[in-house]
Amino acid sequence: MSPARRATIEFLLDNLVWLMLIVVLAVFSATIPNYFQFGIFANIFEQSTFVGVMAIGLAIVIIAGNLDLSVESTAALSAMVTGMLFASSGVGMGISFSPAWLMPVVSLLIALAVGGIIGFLNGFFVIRVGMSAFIVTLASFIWVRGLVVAISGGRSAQNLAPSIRIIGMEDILGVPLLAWISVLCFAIFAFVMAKTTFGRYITLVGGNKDATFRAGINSDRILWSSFIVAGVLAGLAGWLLAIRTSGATANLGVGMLFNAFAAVVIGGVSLKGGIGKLPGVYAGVLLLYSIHTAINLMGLPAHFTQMILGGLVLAAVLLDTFKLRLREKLL
Amino acid sequence: MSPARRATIEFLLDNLVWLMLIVVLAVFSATIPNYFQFGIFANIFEQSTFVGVMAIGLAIVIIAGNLDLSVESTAALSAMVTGMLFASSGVGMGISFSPAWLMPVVSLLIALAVGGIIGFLNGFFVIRVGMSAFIVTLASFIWVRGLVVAISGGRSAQNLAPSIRIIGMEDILGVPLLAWISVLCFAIFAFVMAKTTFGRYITLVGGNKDATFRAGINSDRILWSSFIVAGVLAGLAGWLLAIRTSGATANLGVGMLFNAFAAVVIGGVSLKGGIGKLPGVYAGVLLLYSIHTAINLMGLPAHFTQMILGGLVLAAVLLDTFKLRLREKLL
Amino acid sequence: QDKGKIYYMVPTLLDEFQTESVSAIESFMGQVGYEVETLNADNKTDVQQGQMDTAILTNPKAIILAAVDFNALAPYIDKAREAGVPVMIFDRQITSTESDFTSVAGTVEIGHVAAGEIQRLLEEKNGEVKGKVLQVLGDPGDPYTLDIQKGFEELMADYPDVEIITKPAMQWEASNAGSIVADQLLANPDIDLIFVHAAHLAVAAVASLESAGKQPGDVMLVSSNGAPVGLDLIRQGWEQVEVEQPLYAQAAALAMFADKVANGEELEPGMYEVLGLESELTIEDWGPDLKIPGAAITPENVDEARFWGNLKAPEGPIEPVK
Amino acid sequence: MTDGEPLLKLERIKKHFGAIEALRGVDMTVSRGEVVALLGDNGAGKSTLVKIIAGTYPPSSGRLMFEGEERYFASPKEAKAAGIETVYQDLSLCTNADVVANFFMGREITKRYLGIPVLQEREMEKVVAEAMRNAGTKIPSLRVNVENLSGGQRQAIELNRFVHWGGKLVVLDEPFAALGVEQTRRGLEMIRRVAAGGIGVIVITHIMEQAFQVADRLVVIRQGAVAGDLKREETTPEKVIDLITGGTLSDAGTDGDGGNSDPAYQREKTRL
Amino acid sequence: MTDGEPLLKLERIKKHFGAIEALRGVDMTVSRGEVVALLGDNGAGKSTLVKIIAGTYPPSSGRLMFEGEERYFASPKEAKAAGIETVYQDLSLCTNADVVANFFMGREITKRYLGIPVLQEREMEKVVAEAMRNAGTKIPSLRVNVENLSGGQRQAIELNRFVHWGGKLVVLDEPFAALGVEQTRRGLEMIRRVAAGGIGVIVITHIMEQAFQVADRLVVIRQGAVAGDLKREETTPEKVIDLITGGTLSDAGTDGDGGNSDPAYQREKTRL
Ligand SMILES: Nc1ncnc2c1ncn2[C@@H]1O[C@H](COP(=O)(O)OP(=O)(O)OP(=O)(O)O)[C@@H](O)[C@H]1O
Ligand SMILES: Nc1ncnc2c1ncn2[C@@H]1O[C@H](COP(=O)(O)OP(=O)(O)OP(=O)(O)O)[C@@H](O)[C@H]1O
Ligand SMILES: O[C@@H]1[C@@H](O)[C@H](O)OC[C@H]1O
Ligand SMILES: [Mg+2]
Ligand SMILES: [Mg+2]
Repeated sequence: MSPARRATIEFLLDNLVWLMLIVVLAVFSATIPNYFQFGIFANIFEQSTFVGVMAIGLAIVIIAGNLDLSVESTAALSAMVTGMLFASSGVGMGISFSPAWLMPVVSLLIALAVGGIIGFLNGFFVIRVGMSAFIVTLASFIWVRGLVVAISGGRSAQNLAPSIRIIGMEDILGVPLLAWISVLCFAIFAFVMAKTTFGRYITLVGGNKDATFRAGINSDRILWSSFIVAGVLAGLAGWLLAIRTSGATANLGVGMLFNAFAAVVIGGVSLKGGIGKLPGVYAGVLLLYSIHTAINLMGLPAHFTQMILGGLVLAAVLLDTFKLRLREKLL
Repeated sequence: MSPARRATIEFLLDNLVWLMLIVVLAVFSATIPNYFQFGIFANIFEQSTFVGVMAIGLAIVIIAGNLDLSVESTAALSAMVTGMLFASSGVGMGISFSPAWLMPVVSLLIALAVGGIIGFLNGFFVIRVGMSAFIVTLASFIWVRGLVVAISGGRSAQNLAPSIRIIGMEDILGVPLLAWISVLCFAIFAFVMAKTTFGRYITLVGGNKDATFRAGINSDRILWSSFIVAGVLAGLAGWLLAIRTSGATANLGVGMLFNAFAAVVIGGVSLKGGIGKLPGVYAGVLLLYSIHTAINLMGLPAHFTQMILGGLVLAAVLLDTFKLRLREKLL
Repeated sequence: QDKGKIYYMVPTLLDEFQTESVSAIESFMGQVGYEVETLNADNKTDVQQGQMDTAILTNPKAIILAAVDFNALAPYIDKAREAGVPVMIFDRQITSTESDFTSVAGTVEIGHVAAGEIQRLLEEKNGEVKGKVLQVLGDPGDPYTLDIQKGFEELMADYPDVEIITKPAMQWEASNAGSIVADQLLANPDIDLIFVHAAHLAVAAVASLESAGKQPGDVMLVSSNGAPVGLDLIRQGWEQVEVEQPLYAQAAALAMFADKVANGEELEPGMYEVLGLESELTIEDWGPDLKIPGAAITPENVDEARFWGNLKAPEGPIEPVK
Repeated sequence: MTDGEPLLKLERIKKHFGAIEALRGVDMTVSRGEVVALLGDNGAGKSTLVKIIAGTYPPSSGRLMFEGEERYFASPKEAKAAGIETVYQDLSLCTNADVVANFFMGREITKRYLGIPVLQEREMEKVVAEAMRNAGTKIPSLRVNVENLSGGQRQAIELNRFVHWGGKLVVLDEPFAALGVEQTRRGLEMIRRVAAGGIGVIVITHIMEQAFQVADRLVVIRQGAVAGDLKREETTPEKVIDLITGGTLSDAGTDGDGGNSDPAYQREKTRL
Repeated sequence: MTDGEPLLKLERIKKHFGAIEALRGVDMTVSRGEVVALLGDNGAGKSTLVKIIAGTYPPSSGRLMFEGEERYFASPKEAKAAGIETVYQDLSLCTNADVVANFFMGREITKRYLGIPVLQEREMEKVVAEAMRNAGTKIPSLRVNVENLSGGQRQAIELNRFVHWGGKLVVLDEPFAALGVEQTRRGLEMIRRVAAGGIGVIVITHIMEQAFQVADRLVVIRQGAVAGDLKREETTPEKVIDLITGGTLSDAGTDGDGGNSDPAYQREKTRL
């Protein structure tokens, strides 16, 4: 096989999920009425934002060799805090101050801090106490959602302050600002993971923690940072969710965890740790929401939605799995 | 340190979770009104049955180095199938035949088969196709629950045939028959895991799959069996659930997964695979339901129960984590 | 006066109806002399089954059950009653076994009320009952939403010119509802009206409408359960109708009949006034059943205190039924 | 020490991993009762060849003849069934299990009760204790998990378990790398004993002394191909080293007609 | 080659794991520019001692003096900061990363842009290529993941990376176990070169030739305690082997007054 041909195949395999995305979009566009229009693509873009941002953090934790099942609840908490502070109806307290541009900034910082604290706690139990990340973050998944119920009394907040809400209304080139925010996040973190020592260490720690420890890398700090980053990004996702919902409900975000995991895996991140690239994850998220949107448009009986979604996701992951075999076969 | 003293400490540490169970029961009995009565203990016993049976299979899959997130949905499916076939109202079709004693037998076999099939499919995707167990069983968690909704139309089946239902009504020594069933399951599988080659291979495969493969052990068959066993036991749990509920509902068993995982981890099974013993898992289940029952009796404000439950579970797992440190310190 | 303890089995606290029901029941029962302890099942059937088991052992005066699932708790109702603990059914009707008292608005009936209102709204807009309606369910596995759907579609069946598109928001999650609305607005730009099965779903629906550049009223919105957020949306003009579940009356009825139920007295069929609502008690196969009419909340009456969404629980002491 | 038809015959075995050609057509034989030392530089392809013989992975092309028949081993299980025992370079132990469980991995002693195979721990422990004693390896307790053992202790378990299973061909990939002086001596002795029993042995090592002490024949692999196949008596360590490194001392050919080089020089060089 | 105060001084170092006493009071010194071979049977406690020096785990009791001061290294990071470089027996590579990433693990070459440290891949690759060339190790591509490398190739990465970081004391735990003949020769040379630069070296090996070729002093550990501490010139391989195995050739004492044993016999024995 010629080196050039090999290189082409390598490239295609490395970017298989993007290829899949294109194929899937083409198929849906051709077969589902109303699918092929700019607005739908903009919707997919926008709907991917929340899980997308969450998935970045999740992917980082997973590449570092752990797991974070709490991102969904963390996002919900951050959304609820944002809603309670800055929405004016329901349980919203309608805090407001001027200048108006400070409102989004302050609310964002609070949301990120909320996420960061949960991430910190997860990190504490996993790294300092030495518990398994699975069980720690599973517990967080439960108690953080419980906290949402506790602080909101199970009620919702709505009418987010317009100065914050505006972020959910604006668009650039016809694509909602919210969507651009996730693109930006992906760009930044893809760079961090690929080009900086932090990213390098995340990968190395995920490959062999002992080796990095012996090499004098503060592997605990790296792991801890990964949890905090995941928390902060979940906080951001929650803030964005609150903006989109113009408030928050006690069960906001329920079910997103599954989507985030699916996206991460479809995107080529290995749950064993040490392997994965963020651009693939973004493609995974987009693929997933292309499917969701297709289901929303397809006119299926409601009873079957869940089965079909589960099946399609499995199929998407399956394709990614075949990558390995293809590589063996083709190269 | 004298060898005798060391042996005692070893023994206590090895059985720390039983110790914890006793302490917790004593504390609750002393502090919570109504807790100290035979009926409560029988209840704890009975409530532990479903998650207990499920947890056996889960533990086996985990010891073998994988994960099965689908057990909860599998149990729900098996319960729904049992309900739809043998319950007489709702979506139940009320099939019945004589002699009456055949009914429980046949329904049980069907339930086990349903579980076995899901387990087989999980095994297929993980072992044959080579996908990650986490994502495969997460997808099953979704689509199997989706299947429950699809076949039932989201409705429930009630009035299970009395000849089956009887199993939920009988008791031996005042303890419900259901509870004895889980005790029996634990006894059988504890023996299998500790004393037979199958159990040995599960542990070895969970420790180093490559090594067992090289040693000529059919590691794939072992793994596949573990998934099937988990499925079958989830099927059994579902059958028991249907008996308890006298039918089935579309959301039956939701949330059991968390409890099963918590029990397995509290019971000392390592999520990294290769480590764990079933008796500990049973203690973990009992501990968990002692806590659940305590919370029900404690008179806490309802909004906070979920948080508190999450916290208590975390605390229980925490104690298990300290075992390692204690061991280092004491020995 | 201390007549003893009553358990309230609340199915979840993830929605506002349930949350408010806890305070209403605790307060009304307190007024008639009972102490209420609430157990949250967090939407888990087996958890609620365990709670029933435990509660029975403490020998309470009665158990108020709002079942996670309409039917899965039937064996436990039997068990409680065998143990001498009367069971009152709240909000989620159970017809598969006998209980001591039932206080519900009726889910199918909510669908009926919604259908009536939606027919009116469509007629007002299009001159006759025709158009496109997007119906957003809570979760395809939840009989509560399925019953509303059933009631709604039963009455809409008479109007073939109304096209109903039905989508499930999975697990009653608001942002899922938002996505459905966003996508459907593109696929079916001519949607006249959106009917969501809970007020908190309406919040996300409105946010999506807003993002799509709609003004209040461009697309009509109907929701059920009458939560505070729904009433707010009516005030803002986004929502036209909220189908009220008479939470306070449902809860008050429990208190009114508590003594009789606890003492095992016979209940008289007939009409009763519950917080000013004419309600009918009938004796059904599943025991005494009190149906309290739900109401349509519109911009005209939205501020009335009787709607629980205004969160003004009636002060006046509840009078036990003699 | 060898008889007519070879026990194992490899023909033009190739193996590539993507663009990397690990083996570029290897021919080689092993006879019954013969010890063949497989030598070669780091990355030459020795372990790859071992894994192909052991059934761990298939060759990209080429034939493998075992006992005169063409065979294809789809898994180590099949190779084992045919009588091939392998000790891998990267150890194959389950560190979460104890010494006994590792020693008997896949061939546990069991007794059937009601048809159920029940492990006979006591019997197994006896066997292991005996084997470790013979190997000269001290292990604090046979019930300790392997993760707590030293490198040499681990290697001793793997090296010694194969003896108990008999087999027809034994393949040892750097089995002494972590062993102590005495343990290595006993290991070499054991190889000769095994071969004397009619079993074919392939042993990989980087230490010339070991190779020359134990082998009947030396096969040198360089960059994925056989660079020399020599009888021990007909070659010298420095010639072999030249073959390994591709050095310019070109009189060390594949024909095996070793010259008479200066023993002192030889010793000097091979000590490294 | 040594000067006044030792670089590293261990005093009565003990380590137990539960009931197992791995080290029972070890005293030992290493001076600047001195190469000490640490010898001992499998399970003697060598690697345990290495890990204590490297900061991987703390001793149960005893003192560690480094450059004349009592030190306690809570982690390898601290030991490294103090100038101790370690190559472990069980390799410490991240097999999911490529050769360059592993070589530079923890000391990447970066350039700051806006304060953000950005990896300089090209520069790093050059350094690694050079180091591997010098070591005589061929690796198909430096961008290949380590999991695809042979045992010797892996060991070469670890052995050679330490040279680049300088340090004051280098601890090598069986660094040549998987290396080829030529690579081992170069490795031994490198050790001498490093020591000549004033760095102290501890090297563990089971091959007497290697020890005698490179070491100034030989320390033998038996069952967790020092059984002998001898100058190279004053002892012989067979004496050392006796010390290691606890054999009865009791004239090999800790005092270092080696006898004149028969060189032929010695050679015979040490070849194993
Ligand atoms: N973490 C541990 N837990 C329990 N025992 C241990 C542990 N680590 C080492 N040991 C025991 O301590 C003793 C010394 O082990 P160590 O690895 O230091 O030996 P070594 O001299 O390096 O041997 P080798 O030459 O085989 O590498 C051994 O008996 C080993 O079983
Ligand atoms: N799975 C793999 N993928 C890619 N390359 C591989 C793989 N396995 C081995 N190689 C390459 O094949 C070549 C031969 O490797 P092999 O392990 O057979 O060498 P070896 O002769 O055993 O060396 P050593 O003496 O160091 O153990 C090496 O260059 C190695 O990098
Ligand atoms: O308001 C509804 C309530 O009546 C029902 O019981 O649960 C779902 C809620 O939305
Ligand atoms: Mg090799
Ligand atoms: Mg060692």
